[in-house]
Amino acid sequence: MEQFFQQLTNGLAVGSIYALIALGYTMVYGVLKLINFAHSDLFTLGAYLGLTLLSSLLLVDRLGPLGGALVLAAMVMGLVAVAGALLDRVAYRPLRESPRLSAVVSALGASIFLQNTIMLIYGARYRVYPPDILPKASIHMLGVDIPLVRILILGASVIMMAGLFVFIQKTRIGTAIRAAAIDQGAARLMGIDVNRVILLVFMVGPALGGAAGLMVGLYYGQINFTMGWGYGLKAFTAAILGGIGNIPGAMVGGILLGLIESMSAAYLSFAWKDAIAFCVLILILIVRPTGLLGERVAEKV
Amino acid sequence: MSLLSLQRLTKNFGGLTAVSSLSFDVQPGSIVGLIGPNGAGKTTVFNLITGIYLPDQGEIMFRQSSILGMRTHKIVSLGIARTFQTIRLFQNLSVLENVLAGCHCQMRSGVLSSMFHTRRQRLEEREALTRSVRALDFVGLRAQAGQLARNLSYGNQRLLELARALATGPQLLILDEPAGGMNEQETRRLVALISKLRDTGITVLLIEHDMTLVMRVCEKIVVLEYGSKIAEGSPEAVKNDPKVIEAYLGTEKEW
Amino acid sequence: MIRQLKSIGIPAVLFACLPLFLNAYWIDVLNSVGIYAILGLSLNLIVGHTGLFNLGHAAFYAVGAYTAAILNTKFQVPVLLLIPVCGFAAGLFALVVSKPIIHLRGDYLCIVTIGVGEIVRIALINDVFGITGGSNGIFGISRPSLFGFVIRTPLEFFYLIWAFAAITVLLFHLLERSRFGRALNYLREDEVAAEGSGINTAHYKLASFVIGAAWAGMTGNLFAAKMTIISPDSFTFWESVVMFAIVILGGSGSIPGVLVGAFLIVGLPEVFREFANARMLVFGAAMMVMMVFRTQGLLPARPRPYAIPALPEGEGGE
Amino acid sequence: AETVKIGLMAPMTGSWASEGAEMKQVCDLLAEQVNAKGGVAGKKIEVITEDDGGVPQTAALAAQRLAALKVTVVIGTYGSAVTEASQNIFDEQKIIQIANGSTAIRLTEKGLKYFLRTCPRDDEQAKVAAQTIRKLGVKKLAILHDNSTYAKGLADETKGLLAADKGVEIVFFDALTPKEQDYTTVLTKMKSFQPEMVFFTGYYGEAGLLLKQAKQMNWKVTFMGGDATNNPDLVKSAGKDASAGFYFLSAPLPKDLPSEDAKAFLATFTKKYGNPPNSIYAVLAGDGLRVALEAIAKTNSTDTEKVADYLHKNLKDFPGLTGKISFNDKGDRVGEVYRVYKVNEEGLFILQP
Amino acid sequence: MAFLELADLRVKYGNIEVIHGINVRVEEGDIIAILGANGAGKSTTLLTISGLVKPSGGSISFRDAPIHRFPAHTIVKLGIAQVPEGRRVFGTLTVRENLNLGSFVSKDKQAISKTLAWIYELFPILSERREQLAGTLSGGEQQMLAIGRALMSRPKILLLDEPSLGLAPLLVMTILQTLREINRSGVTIVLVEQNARAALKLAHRGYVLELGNVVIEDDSAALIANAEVQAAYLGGGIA
Ligand SMILES: Nc1ncnc2c1ncn2[C@@H]1O[C@H](COP(=O)(O)OP(=O)(O)OP(=O)(O)O)[C@@H](O)[C@H]1O
Ligand SMILES: Nc1ncnc2c1ncn2[C@@H]1O[C@H](COP(=O)(O)OP(=O)(O)OP(=O)(O)O)[C@@H](O)[C@H]1O
Ligand SMILES: [Mg+2]
Ligand SMILES: [Mg+2]
Repeated sequence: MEQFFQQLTNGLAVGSIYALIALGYTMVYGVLKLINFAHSDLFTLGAYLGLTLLSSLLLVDRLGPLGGALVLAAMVMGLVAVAGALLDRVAYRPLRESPRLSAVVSALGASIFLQNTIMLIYGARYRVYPPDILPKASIHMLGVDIPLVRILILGASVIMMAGLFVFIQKTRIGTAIRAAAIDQGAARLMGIDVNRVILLVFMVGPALGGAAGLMVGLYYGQINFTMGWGYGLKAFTAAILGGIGNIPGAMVGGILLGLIESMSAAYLSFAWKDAIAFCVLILILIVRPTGLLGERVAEKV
Repeated sequence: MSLLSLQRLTKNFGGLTAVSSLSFDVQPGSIVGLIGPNGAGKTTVFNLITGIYLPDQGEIMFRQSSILGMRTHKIVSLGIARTFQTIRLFQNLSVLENVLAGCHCQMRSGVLSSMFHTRRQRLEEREALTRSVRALDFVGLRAQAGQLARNLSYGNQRLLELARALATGPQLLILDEPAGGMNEQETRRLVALISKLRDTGITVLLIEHDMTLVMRVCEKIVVLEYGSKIAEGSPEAVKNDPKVIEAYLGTEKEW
Repeated sequence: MIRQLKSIGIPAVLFACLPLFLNAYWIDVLNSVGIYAILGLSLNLIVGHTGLFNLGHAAFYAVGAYTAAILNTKFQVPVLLLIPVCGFAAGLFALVVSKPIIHLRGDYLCIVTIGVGEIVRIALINDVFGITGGSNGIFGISRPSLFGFVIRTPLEFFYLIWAFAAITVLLFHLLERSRFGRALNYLREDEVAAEGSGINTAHYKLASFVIGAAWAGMTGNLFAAKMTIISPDSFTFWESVVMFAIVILGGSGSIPGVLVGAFLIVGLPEVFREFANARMLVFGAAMMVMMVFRTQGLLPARPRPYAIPALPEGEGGE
Repeated sequence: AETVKIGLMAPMTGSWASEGAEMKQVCDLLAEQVNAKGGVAGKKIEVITEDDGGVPQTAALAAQRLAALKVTVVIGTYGSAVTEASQNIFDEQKIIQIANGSTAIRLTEKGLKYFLRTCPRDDEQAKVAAQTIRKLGVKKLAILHDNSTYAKGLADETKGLLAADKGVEIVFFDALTPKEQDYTTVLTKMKSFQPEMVFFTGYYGEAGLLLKQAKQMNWKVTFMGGDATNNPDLVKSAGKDASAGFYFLSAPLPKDLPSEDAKAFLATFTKKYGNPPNSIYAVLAGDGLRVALEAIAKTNSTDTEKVADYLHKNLKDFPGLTGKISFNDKGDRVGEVYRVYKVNEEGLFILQP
Repeated sequence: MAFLELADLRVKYGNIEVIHGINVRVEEGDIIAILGANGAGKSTTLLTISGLVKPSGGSISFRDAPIHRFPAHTIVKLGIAQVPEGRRVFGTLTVRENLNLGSFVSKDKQAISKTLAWIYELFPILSERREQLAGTLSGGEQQMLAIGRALMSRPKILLLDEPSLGLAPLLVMTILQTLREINRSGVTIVLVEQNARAALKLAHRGYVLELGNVVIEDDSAALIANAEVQAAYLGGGIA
């Protein structure tokens, strides 16, 4: 039983990171119907920028752990948002009117480019965050120790998800974003500046990815230029599992995927855990073809 | 013997009853109009006939046998072809290829004969081409055969949909607002086309809000409101039915 | 007909003479290009023609390669004889896995194909059924032989691989210009309208998946024969991505496009070798730039030509 | 002037790019030193690096490319599957290949005349691993690999050696997915089996995370790693307190070699690149280059047949950077190479007696 | 001083010119009807005014200021709204969200809710279905939504591309009457209609487009009387 709870918290921890990255995927997908493969590398970029800023600005020494982390997060998110906007300008905007899959290939190219840029700048070796930035405290519950950091990460994911949800569903700009997602021409006729809307999306999505990268760096301490691919694939899976384009879906998908992984690793086989996770995904999609909280289908003939 | 017979057909969407216990028959060789206010359930009826939706209740008989639950393509190959209210062409393919799609269900060649272009395959292909060009000719789009469908104007796209439906070699043609987006002259041409179709033995069931057209070509009219039939009969009778006037036609007021 | 012969035949003959002027390395690069070209063509059927977003094509490639490797090493069946068997195995596998999922739309299908690819790779690594050799893979696959002539040098493989590629091009070209090929395009464009025109969309989706997979399986055979060892490393998600990029970059639905795509995607990293460890960076940038400047792909599909028959007078019209 | 062409096939891009980069640094430096002394057999040497991307297909192309450049010897490469994709190409062209990181047993079981390696085989290492496990008195052992050819091979071999042994029970045997970051799941699972030691046969990156996360979980268990965990970065990522007490197997570190050569080389390397080599495999690549040059010098020829013969038969106890080097008929390095190291409180690697 | 003026407007799709230099003048408070056969370029003209299609030559000015280089969203802000051909409602948004988007450019909350109430009054079915996804509405319902959505911006000029398309006869009359009312309240209207008779009855002036050229331009009364127009566009007459 103790093992079960322990694995539950393990799954939640991984899942909340998947969820955070998945939010960025879903956000961009929702508007452009584009799987932004470079998202995973923006995530990596976030981790590396965090490391650079941390060691060069001595934020923690100056502002204490919590203040330092918050300022750091803001800076990383800002920088990654700019990178996202640049990426959109260079790699995606010229492809707005062209077939959807062309943009996917451009995204793949961007991903390769970014990943190798990071490698050339920071080197191919693992890089390590300075130790002991985050508090070590933990809470004892149901017979297991839950590090405070894990709760913080989960909390941060939930807060970002909720914020994003309200932003997209309830605000004027959010509705405009969704309209642009459906029919850009018609959205223009409503007076929506579609390019600005997309730019916004390409700042918010990557910023979330950057934040996730920073969290991974702070929490796990070890980062590598290829780490985005694995996380990215998982997060993309999570986004689909929840129903791509759907913000709570990304959250649910992420957490669920984390849990599936940890449970199948614990009770079946570790080596097969990813395969099992994919099998579950496929089964779910067979039953619910548009994911758990799938998009509202409104195709009428 | 009716060609198509709907029996107590019902379709709900969530809490909304779009079609409610609807029955009517279509006689072979006739032109039947289905009219009614917006949202009355007309398009839904078409979707039920062509198997896009499954009715919650009722029966659909085509040539005396049930087509309930069949997949759309099967129904098409049995002889029911349709056009769509919101145009659904293969936008990035040529006009000719759009019509060739209609010929598909009358062709037989499979993967292997397609891969090796057997003699029979080539013969069949030539036949299909001829038939397609004929259909294009019929609607007057032959000159545009090589253009991309998406570059046609709205009215011509409607005609192309008609040609594609014709190419399937239907016995029953169901048209959802075929005159939408056409001006009066074009509508008149369409009326002529539809009459000519009937003369070649094709039965037509159509939805239309252009009363000129409906009154001119239809032999029988079925009127729907809120999913139920409120009137059925000859154009004359329907036109003067107070229920229909109240629900749909309105008292004709001069402008 | 004569013009066609000229426009295809002459370049083909020139290409066939090309290896006589190249060293083994460049010939081997061409061999790689050839294998990816066939893979690209097979994926093109699924992605380009049918519009199914498949990012797990490597799975079928792997099934073919492993079928060849296992039957060859365990039962000493000559590799080339196994080509149809590999195609059959991969096709069957595709049929079984895609049947329940083929109705999924767009990106949902995409993730499922990625998933299938990953499941296959993980199964191979974990030595499923004890026959795949785990992460070591399978080694000692015998060299292929044709009529007693053993194929071993890159030059000999060049002719084997490109002959197969040529057959593929021809057959797929014919397939494209047929009822079958058109049906795939219809359902790519609009599934509801295709179904409404009397096309059995489910059937054609499956058929295109199965044929594409079978072809990838046969290519897997060639790959196994060429490498003589295979391991799960050769069938990663990255491989699927490469095949996908070949199709889209070259020109979705266009055979010449896919060929050009294969040359670029496989060839460019080789050309960029002088950039040393920046070569993938340059490659990624090149991929973006090409896509941005040729958004439809380098050689987009051209409309099929039709000889419009003359109708007898008085027919049609008003 | 004519040069002796030496190929270096290494992963310069992809997941193992850091290994490749260091292999290149080592070989370039050695070549520089040798050329400064006038080269070998009267000729300057030239090291040509080709990227294998850590992928078999790319490796096959890299091999063709090196072969086309008519190199005499190829050093490399890292992964076993990658090496395997190139073996036949070199062998058919009579080019000597000296692998530095490919430890899979079967590579030398094919009877290829021109293939040698400076790294020991998995079974060598497994022997030492089993010995150490017994010596430390471990009763319940967990073995964890990462499903790579190398790690799986080492794990399987060790398991096989211990299977006959009644004293050691293997309570857990599974693989983790490399390049992930959260291994608490697998740690939690292993912990439930209560092993006394975890033998992790994968690479240092994952090992560092395992140590760190075990510590976070308050799980006090002894960890031991294979030679792929021999990398100072391990201590960096796990932290000093988490890595203290970690055992690993490795060829002797340069600092522990009596050879002056090694010490001197190490010093020059550190001066030139700012840090000592992290990876033992990079140093093994250097040894590959050094034995090759030795054989060319001694036979005074670049005839690969002669050179290969010399390496197999006449090269005895050559003072390598990683210890004495001789090869057997198969091309495997003979002699016990492996040592046991333990990480101390300061994060230093201490040779165990 | 025209309110909206197209001067020598030319439009190309790719290399093909489909509008060959047309001149159209719209005065404030006018109702202008544009007639023409299929493919004449009516929709293209409206799209060009709205900025969704860029002209290849000529100019468009609104209150004497050129606007043809402005992006589409700016043109909406100036007060030019359009009911596009084919409705183009946002299918996966609800009816209410669609209407809200119509007032995207306006900030005055009170005015917005007043307009919304008015539209619900105009099309009661929309009020009934306010939470339904627009994509599942019937064709006619979608058309009402498209009109309602355009009205939500309280435009100065309303461009309508076949607003009666797919509407039941009863509703066509209602809508045309509504348009007249809207016009009386000060909105200028440019109407593309296939139902030429009704359109001309409503309009003050009309243009007839053929193959991208304006061939006739006159008061509507004169157009109705015009033999050519009668033959081509008014032939049948409403039964
Ligand atoms: N998939 C669906 N989900 C929910 N409601 C639907 C769906 N399809 C149709 N409806 C509703 O059912 C009713 C009937 O729709 P239908 O399209 O059949 O109307 P119609 O008679 O064709 O109208 P029109 O003349 O305007 O095209 C409408 O109120 C519509 O909103
Ligand atoms: N996107 C496009 N690309 C190329 N050609 C186009 C495009 N849209 C329209 N056309 C062509 O431009 C011409 C004018 O089209 P437009 O849609 O403006 O006509 P219309 O007068 O609105 O016709 P309808 O009454 O049928 O709607 C037509 O010949 C049409 O084929
Ligand atoms: Mg309808
Ligand atoms: Mg139009």
